[in-house]
Amino acid sequence: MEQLLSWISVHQEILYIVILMIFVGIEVIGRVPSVLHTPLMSGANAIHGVVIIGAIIVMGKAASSNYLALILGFIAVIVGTLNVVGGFVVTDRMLEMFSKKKK
Amino acid sequence: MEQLLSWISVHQEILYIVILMIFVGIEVIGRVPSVLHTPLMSGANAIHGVVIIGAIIVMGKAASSNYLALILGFIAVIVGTLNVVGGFVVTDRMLEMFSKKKK
Amino acid sequence: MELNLLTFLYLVASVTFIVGLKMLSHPASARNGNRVAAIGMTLAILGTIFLYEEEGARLGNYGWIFGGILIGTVVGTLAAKRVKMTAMPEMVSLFNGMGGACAALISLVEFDHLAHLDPMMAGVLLMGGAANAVKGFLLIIVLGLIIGSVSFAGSIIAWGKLNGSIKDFSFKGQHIFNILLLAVIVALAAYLIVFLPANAVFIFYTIFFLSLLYGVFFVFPIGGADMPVVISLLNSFTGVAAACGGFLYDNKVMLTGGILVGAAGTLLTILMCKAMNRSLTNVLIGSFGGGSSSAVAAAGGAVGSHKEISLSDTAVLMSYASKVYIVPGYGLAVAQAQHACHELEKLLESKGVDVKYAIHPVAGRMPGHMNVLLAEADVPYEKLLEMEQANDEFSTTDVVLILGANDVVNPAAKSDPASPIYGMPILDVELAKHVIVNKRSMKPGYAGIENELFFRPKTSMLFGDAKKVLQELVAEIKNL
Amino acid sequence: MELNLLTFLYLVASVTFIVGLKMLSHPASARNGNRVAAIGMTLAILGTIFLYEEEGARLGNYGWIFGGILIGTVVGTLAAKRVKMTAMPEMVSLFNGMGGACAALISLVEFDHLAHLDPMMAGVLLMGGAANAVKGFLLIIVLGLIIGSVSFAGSIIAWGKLNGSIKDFSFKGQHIFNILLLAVIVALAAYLIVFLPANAVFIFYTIFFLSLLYGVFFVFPIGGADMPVVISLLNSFTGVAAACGGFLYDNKVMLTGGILVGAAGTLLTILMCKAMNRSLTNVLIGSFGGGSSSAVAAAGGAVGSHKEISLSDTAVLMSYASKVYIVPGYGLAVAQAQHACHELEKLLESKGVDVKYAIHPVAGRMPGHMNVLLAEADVPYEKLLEMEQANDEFSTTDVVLILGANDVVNPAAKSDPASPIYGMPILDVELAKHVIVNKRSMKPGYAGIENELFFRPKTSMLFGDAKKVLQELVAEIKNL
Ligand SMILES: NC(=O)c1ccc[n+]([C@@H]2O[C@H](COP(=O)([O-])OP(=O)(O)OC[C@H]3O[C@@H](n4cnc5c(N)ncnc54)[C@H](OP(=O)(O)O)[C@@H]3O)[C@@H](O)[C@H]2O)c1
Ligand SMILES: NC(=O)c1ccc[n+]([C@@H]2O[C@H](COP(=O)([O-])OP(=O)(O)OC[C@H]3O[C@@H](n4cnc5c(N)ncnc54)[C@H](OP(=O)(O)O)[C@@H]3O)[C@@H](O)[C@H]2O)c1
Repeated sequence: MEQLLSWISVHQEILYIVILMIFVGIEVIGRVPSVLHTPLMSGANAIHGVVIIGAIIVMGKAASSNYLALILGFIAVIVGTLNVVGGFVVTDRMLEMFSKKKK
Repeated sequence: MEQLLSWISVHQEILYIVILMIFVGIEVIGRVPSVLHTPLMSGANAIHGVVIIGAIIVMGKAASSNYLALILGFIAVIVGTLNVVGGFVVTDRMLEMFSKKKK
Repeated sequence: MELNLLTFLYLVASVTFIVGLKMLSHPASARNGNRVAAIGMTLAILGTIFLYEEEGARLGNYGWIFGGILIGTVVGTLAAKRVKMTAMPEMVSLFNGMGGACAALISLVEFDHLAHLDPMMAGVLLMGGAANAVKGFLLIIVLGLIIGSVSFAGSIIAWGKLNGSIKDFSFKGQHIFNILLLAVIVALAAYLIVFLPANAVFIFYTIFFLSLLYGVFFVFPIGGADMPVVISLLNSFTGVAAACGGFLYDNKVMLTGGILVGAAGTLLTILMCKAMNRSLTNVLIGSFGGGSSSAVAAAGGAVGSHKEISLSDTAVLMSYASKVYIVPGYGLAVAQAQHACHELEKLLESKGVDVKYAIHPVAGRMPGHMNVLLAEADVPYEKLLEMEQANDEFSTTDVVLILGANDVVNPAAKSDPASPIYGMPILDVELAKHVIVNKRSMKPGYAGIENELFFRPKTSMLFGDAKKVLQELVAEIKNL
Repeated sequence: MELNLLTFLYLVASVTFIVGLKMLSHPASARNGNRVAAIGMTLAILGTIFLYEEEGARLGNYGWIFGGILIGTVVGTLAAKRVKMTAMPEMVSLFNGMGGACAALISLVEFDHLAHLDPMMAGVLLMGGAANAVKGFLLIIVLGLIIGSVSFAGSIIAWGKLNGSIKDFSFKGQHIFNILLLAVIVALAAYLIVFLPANAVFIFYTIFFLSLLYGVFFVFPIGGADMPVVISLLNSFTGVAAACGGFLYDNKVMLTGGILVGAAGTLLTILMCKAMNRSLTNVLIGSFGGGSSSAVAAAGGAVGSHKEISLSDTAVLMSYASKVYIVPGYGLAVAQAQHACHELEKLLESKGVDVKYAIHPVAGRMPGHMNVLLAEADVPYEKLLEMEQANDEFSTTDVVLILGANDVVNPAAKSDPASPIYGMPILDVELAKHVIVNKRSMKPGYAGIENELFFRPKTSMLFGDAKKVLQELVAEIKNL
């Protein structure tokens, strides 16, 4: 209990950020019309591609003798990029459909 | 410029909290029906009464010889409490009207 | 340990504020939302009193603290419980002013502390490269002072205007004066913070007084009916002032609570303006009220002649109708005629007439004004129809009785692009068979414009104070 | 300096993610929202590559990094550009899986680093009271590993199911097996973190493989048509996995971006279920698809006999109608008949028939499926009416042509409280004069239930593959 409280106290800023972000995430989505569900899912999918930053850090820190880290990191960078680039491009294509119809 | 960036960097957590809170504040209010404008204003009014915590700290820290601090602090505690208590009670009364009509 | 618990309590309180505010914005959960926030607030306050520590030292002066809280609680509760329904907006304004005052007082005391470090300590601090820290600290103190004072003074003026003890007052060039005043305040604050001059105390108090003055002049010229919008704006100011306190003490609950109200209050202010189909600048510069006479003149061309109806004719018309709609407006509130109105409604219902109320969202002088007013007279909720629903019903309605409403039934909002209320949705009372308008004269309402409806063939005027007319009407119908 | 700039860039990127997501949820701003988020992402990535420092050291291995990014960009862009409109959900699933894999790979490498500190360094760390820090670190690594792996494996299965290369597969007691599997994973993770056992590496890889296995078994039994919901859920998983990375590197943009998607994705999953009038548990346990036969049997009582209509009769009926509505459904997508459908529509229009489409929000197998499908065939946007609008129009419609839709026009949703789709709003096609249903057989649709509409007097069946039937219909009408 005491440990937990002190942990909370030490990490209070991060906790605030996480909690507020959860509220933001929920509120921002709240009013989406159902036609936009799929593009929204796809856009959110692209955003979590931010995990690629972790892959870049892993890759960039890997010692040139550490083959495991190099290879896994390289794959991580590739798949992460796939997530980001593919995600944004496919979302854009979906939304192109909608805007084309609008005009 | 450099100073600004380093300031941002040092206070990044607080900045995140402030920015996210602004988003939350805006999003949370977004869908309010106009009948609720006044109670909502009143409820928000009560919430900023949290400033009383500052008054309590001022008061509690004041040396017993520092009359200025004691007197101003005392007034601050009173007006702060007025804001909090009055705010919540008056909001509740307004909303009572609405709920009475609902049943 | 205690401090860690306090941090946790603050976190919980912040969350309750968010959740509470969210619940407050939905009718069904609003009341509980208010309670949730109140519980969080209680936690935060009690936690601060008993757990707060600074450099290992607990808070002292418990007597003063509890004394202040006791006084505040008793006075606040009594005031909030006693206030009449229709006086609630001014009460909110007063409480908001208290919050602003609290923030300003905190700044005063903290500045006093800072000033008493001088000259020795401060010199040391400044030498030690901590100058930036001191300046940052001072910046927050001064910000809290300015915003708190403006909010306090402005709220008090708003309160006075709403309860009628302060009259509108403006002079030519006041807006320019206001801007200049604000510029002086900002310049003084910048000078104080950047140069930390020797006469800092003097400058600080000058800023304080100018801020109070600015608050007064800021609210003075704004039309009394615009006060709800102004109060909402000042409300968000106080939120920001509270957030300054959060920076000052590195206190997360003050910071988050203050920012939350600052952001939500700003949006709410905008939403309120939108509901009245106006812009915030428009409200603040107050061109609306000021330009009223010219607007009347401009609309004058459309004016024809109106016809009156007698009380007995009205009585007959209404008792033999099968469906009657009542459109309440600001006049009903002014006349405090809600009880008489409810009596008329019950009487007609007992005669088999179907009576309902058509509630325009901005009828009256605050959002929900009509709902609150009629609820006070125990009018059942099912009888209150919102604008859209009511508009669907008017075509099958025999008589629409308009009680002290004007702008909300003005067809110019639909037909005249030059009208200041153009674009505002209105109640389409003209769809009904007969329209009876009760007001005291042919004078315009809030927007200061002529209402063509009064000259239309279907419309008859029933002049007089709403309460008096309603009482007589009830008597008349009983005698039929 | 560089690090401070990077912090600022991360802050900007976090804000773009929020703003982007917000814009994405409004039709008018959606496309720009996607771009805003993409710009923020680019800033964050470039910033990391060029500005990131750890203990004063910049990142190395630029060749590998740029190589990886180049490969990913080329492959990702090509894949995303080439994919057919209707195959987009599976593409999203694949990309989502890549994100999960990325998170899992990061955990693998970081664990490897941690493991190689052993035994000397780790011992020192553990002695030095830093045990808790190591455990916290390990907790995050393991969490990222589990969630990332589940998301990766699950997404690949979902992808395979959607493109048809993987078939549904389930065995009795699979749900219990799944729960047990999850329990084992959690137990192993707890053991690993709390006791830091000597065979940590072995346990870690066991957790890895079991998580992959869990991802597979989690998605396997779920009906193919529920995949969009599952993908959305896995999407939010990947968000949480990314947030773990944020904790690991104390990296705010990963943290906020991940949490944002985690929260938004969870809500989106729930909203998607709601649009289909189902609960998330219902989707995950898949009782829907499984219980289909019994549902059919139960509804069997209401079944009578249906009547068929010939192609030439249909041709005549439609050409001489003045108002025709087309209700597209999943069958139209399966048959890839959108172009043929557009052709029919143009042909009828040229004959003076007023042709529109009635789009049910959950027709097809993903939200917006019909919009995307018809847009591909260049059907103008004005011709697509949403359910509410269409329902207002049916009563003045001569012919409704249902192309491969079933559940979305099933009257049981309104009349039969026992039906699994009870409560779902449907298209009220029966208000029209004639209803023509095209499908290949009398088999039920997605919900696995009988459709009484097919047996109603107004309804005629036109059996056959949608594309073939439409082509023949066009030929027939031209020959009239
Ligand atoms: N609801 C809000 O939140 C809010 C806030 C601020 C402003 N407003 C604005 O206020 C206006 C509200 O429209 P409204 O139609 O309710 O009111 P209104 O347009 O202000 O008209 C009220 C009418 O009531 C009559 N009246 C005054 N005292 C009366 C009495 N004792 N007995 C009978 N009649 C009396 C007045 O005419 P006589 O003088 O001839 O009697 C006046 O024309 C809108 O323009 C709205 O934008 C609303
Ligand atoms: N939109 C979404 O987001 C989403 C996601 C998941 C699930 N769902 C669910 O999917 C259902 C959608 O309803 P729906 O009416 O569009 O589809 P449906 O109820 O699944 O019915 C589709 C019908 O199309 C027919 N069909 C199949 N292939 C065909 C072909 N080649 N030519 C002509 N007809 C063909 C089938 O009958 P035959 O076999 O006799 O030809 C089937 O009855 C709803 O229950 C909804 O809840 C929707």
